[in-house]
Amino acid sequence: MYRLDKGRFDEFIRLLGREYRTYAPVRTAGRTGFAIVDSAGMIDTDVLVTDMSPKEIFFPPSETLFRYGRNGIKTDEVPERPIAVWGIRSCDVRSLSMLDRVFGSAVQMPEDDRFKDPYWNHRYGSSLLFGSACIDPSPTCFCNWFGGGPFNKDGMDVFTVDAGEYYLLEPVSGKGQEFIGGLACLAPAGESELDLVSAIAAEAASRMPEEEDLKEAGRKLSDIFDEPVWSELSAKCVNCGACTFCCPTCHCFDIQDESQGSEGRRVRIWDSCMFPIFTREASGHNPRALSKERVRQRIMHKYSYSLENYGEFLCTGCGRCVLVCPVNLDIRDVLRRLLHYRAEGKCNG
Amino acid sequence: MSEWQPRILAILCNWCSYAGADLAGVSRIQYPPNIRVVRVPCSGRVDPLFILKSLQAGFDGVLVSGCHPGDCHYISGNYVARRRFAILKPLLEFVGIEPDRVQFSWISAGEGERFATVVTKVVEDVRKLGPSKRIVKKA
Amino acid sequence: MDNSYVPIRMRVEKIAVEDPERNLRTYDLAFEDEDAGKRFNYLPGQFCEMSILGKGESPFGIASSPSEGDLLKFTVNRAGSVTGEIHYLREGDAVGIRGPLGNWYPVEKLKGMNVLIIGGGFAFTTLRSLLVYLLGSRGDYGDINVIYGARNPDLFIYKNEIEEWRTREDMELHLTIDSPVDGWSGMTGFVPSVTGELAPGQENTMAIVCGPPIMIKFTLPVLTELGFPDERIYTSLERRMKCGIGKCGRCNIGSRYVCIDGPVFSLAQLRNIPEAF
Amino acid sequence: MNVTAKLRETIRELFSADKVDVFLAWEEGSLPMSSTPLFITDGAQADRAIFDPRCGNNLSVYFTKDSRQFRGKRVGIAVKGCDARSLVLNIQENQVLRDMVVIVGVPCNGVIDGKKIRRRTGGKQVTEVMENGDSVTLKGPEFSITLDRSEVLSSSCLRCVHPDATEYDVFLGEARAEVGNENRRKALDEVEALSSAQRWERTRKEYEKCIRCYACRNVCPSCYCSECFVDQNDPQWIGGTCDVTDTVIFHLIRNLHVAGRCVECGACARACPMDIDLLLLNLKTAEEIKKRFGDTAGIRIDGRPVMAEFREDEKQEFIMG
Repeated sequence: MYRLDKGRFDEFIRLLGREYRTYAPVRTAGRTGFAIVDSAGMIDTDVLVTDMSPKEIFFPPSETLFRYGRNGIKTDEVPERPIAVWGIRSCDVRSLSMLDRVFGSAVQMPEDDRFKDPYWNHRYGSSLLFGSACIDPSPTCFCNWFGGGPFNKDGMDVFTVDAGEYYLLEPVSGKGQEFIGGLACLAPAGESELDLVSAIAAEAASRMPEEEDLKEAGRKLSDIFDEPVWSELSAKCVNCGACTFCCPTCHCFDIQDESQGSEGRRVRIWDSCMFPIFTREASGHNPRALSKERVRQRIMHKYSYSLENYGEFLCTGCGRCVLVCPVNLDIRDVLRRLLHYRAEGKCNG
Repeated sequence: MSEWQPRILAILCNWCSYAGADLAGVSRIQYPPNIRVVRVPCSGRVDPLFILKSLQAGFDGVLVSGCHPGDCHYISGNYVARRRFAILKPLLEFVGIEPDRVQFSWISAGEGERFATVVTKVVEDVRKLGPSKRIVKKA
Repeated sequence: MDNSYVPIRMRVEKIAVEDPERNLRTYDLAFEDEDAGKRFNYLPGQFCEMSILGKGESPFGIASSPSEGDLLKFTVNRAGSVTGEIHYLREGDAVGIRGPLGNWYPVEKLKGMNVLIIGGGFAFTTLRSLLVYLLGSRGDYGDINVIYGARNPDLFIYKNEIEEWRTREDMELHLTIDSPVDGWSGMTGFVPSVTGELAPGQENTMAIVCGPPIMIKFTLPVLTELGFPDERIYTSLERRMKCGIGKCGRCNIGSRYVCIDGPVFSLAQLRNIPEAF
Repeated sequence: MNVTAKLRETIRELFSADKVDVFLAWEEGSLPMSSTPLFITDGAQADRAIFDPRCGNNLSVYFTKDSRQFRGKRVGIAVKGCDARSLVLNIQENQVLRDMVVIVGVPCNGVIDGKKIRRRTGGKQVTEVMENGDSVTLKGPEFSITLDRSEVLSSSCLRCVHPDATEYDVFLGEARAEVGNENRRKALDEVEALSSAQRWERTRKEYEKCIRCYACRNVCPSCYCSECFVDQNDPQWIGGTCDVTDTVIFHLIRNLHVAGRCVECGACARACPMDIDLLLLNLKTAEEIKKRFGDTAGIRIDGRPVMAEFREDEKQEFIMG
């Protein structure tokens, strides 16, 4: 553990900026999201769950796959400096690890280069993540359902705790150790500082909600695939994409061409399984034409299919979708309802 | 480099304004060569989307012209269009698109002279504004 | 690192119009870059994303067989904006493809077995690939039976080849159309019922089915009734696709992605997927 | 009896008299100061219904969305002033049959925008919200803030001129007619004082935030095209990226599509996860329509919506002379 006095935080951020494009939570007009910072003053150090998730750093809402024109096809230059992120929460770090399961390669064929997404890999592969402990979890936090927690360090390079007057930094990966190892603005942490961290951690843990038993979730959900409960649950959903766009693990996308004359670019843009045209074929046939089918797809994808394909849930319990849903279709309630569906005795089996 | 010339898209109705443009042509009435014409069946066919899309694609101005009130080939197309334009214009002004970039007129099949005057006026208005920058999409 | 989103440049070598309404056209494409062609190794059943820069991409099953040479064959039905644009292509034009994508028909397992190929309409593309592939090393397989249905005689694709297949002695071809038409000498009736009537034996036989969803849906139970075990029935499915490499999220049926886990599935696999039919 | 109690009573009566198959109301939501739509199919569930300033959702949206789940059913619906106007518009546009709905008006003094609360607390944990006349107190484990009610009300409510239903079968109280509201002019004046270049700068900054999630469109009861123009791909009218020219065009055209049909319920702005001030354009268009054509969306139940009508002698000073 190292201690970084807040008086030297700006120096630290500037040092980081020499080697990395540094992203951190920034507040603009009341909204928070991750943006490139070059000084500590730009960073919103208080925000817990940013409005926009950090997936936008690694998988932007729209990005150019390549440009085309009379001279053929060209991909954009990859920026030299790798990405560092300061102030990313435990749940969000885990969400990036999950996305890496999708984009990094194909689980079925991990060695096959064809399934490695170059755009994701060049950003995420060389990134340095400074995760922040959550001192003050919010009532919409439920990361503990998925094996996370306010002090979970999975996927981080350096774990950081805001201890009031200073930050405590703990290297988690070799890459993290390498970066902070020799920094002059850091000092080794002492006993009292470590005790403080334990106290903060205990307090944060006490704020977490009761855990939901998700051990059998994948199977339970598959079992009720054809039950009417999906229609009941989806009745109030208006099929907007707010939940999927704010979700740190939703990654569905569309590919479109944008031309001006003979020049143009092929772009990848966020898409959503909530939209009917997402799956509609040119013939007009749509395998997920009904709202019920789309809501079911979102839930099954996150809590059942992902288990089969990646061995983990595609949800970290960050609570963003709970906050943004315009009809308050709270995913925690949805899950509880579904997982206890059989227990309620509404269907036989 | 030669002096900047405004590029104007003229969306003309088939029955009056397009014929008016035609008359200006066959009568050899001079008007600035800055317009590109798109012919539509009726000014009522003009979706504000066409106008915004033209500006986005880099046209410096858009002129929409139809039959005079009462003369619409489809009886009321231009009346409906008029309501649409009546709210489009203040809305564009409100969001900061220079009002002179989007103009409307009524030109009949017999008004070749008037067509030339209108085009000249639009080109001059847009020339004063300079190249369009605000809603133009960059590649 | 390879970039699977960037298409390979191809040249349209030959275009064949397949139907009188000119909605179905078959394109033979040649690799512009010889190396790219050498690296492109595929088997019957796989597909490609065909790319028209400025319009977008659409997935098409590969209709040629790797045993035929270097050209890739695709049959395109005009349906949406990309396919509409493909229909404007002329011989000599450039087009992009990404692939080969997806899995393939179980050609290894077919060795030494009888093969029953059942197809419908313009979905016969990858079945053509398979048939040509099998005929290319005919000695490796047992009896080859083909049932091919179309709405009317005009809508069969690869008509020249059909003539040739008809006259071959080392395979059986049964053509059927939905309802009687003057001058039609083949069978009449929908593919599922024709399959039932012909009642091909299931012994040591693998059934490969590809066609419109409704045809597949009704043919599979017929095969089951004829005694085909689920492990010896294969079918190829279709979904809207974009990336083709299991990322973009739209082509899944249950937990399986049609683009990487499919498009070819055995009925045994499909039985475990809730929304397969 | 408070409004919630009256609402529950009314719902029970409607079911016991067999007047409705389903009743649309609100119930307690899962977050502090939130509510969620409630579809009641049995009078016994009436006690779940609530009405208070949390009840922002415009329930008329459920008549027009693609599932059309209530087609053929007799539907009772609780409506605020704006929601009632949406319903009137839907009836005017033949999306809803008047005979098939029982409209229950509730007296509305404005609804609270949860996002405004979150902005004021910096996203901190709010466990309790208390209303006291014109002030609202937000409490969390380590803080308590008291705000003027106007600071947390939905922007649409601050500019509202029709707080109560104009068309109803039952009204739970005394329905007020149109009220004056100078906030409308003020909001427009603020922009109109700017130069053209400043206005564009403002527009650009606002619409750069758009992430194209279409929450605004999907919560809008007036947006019910079976295929939205942004989703058309042959031709594709506008690009799908977050390029600001595309997002501005999307919002301008959406605004024009709902011109004379937008009841300014504020659902779009409350739903926007990026906090874009979507209502300002709608306000501008509504005022322009009122000024020119003397009409307000969702007030007339007969005839056609204002933008499908015309008068021959309309003012046309914007047409070149």
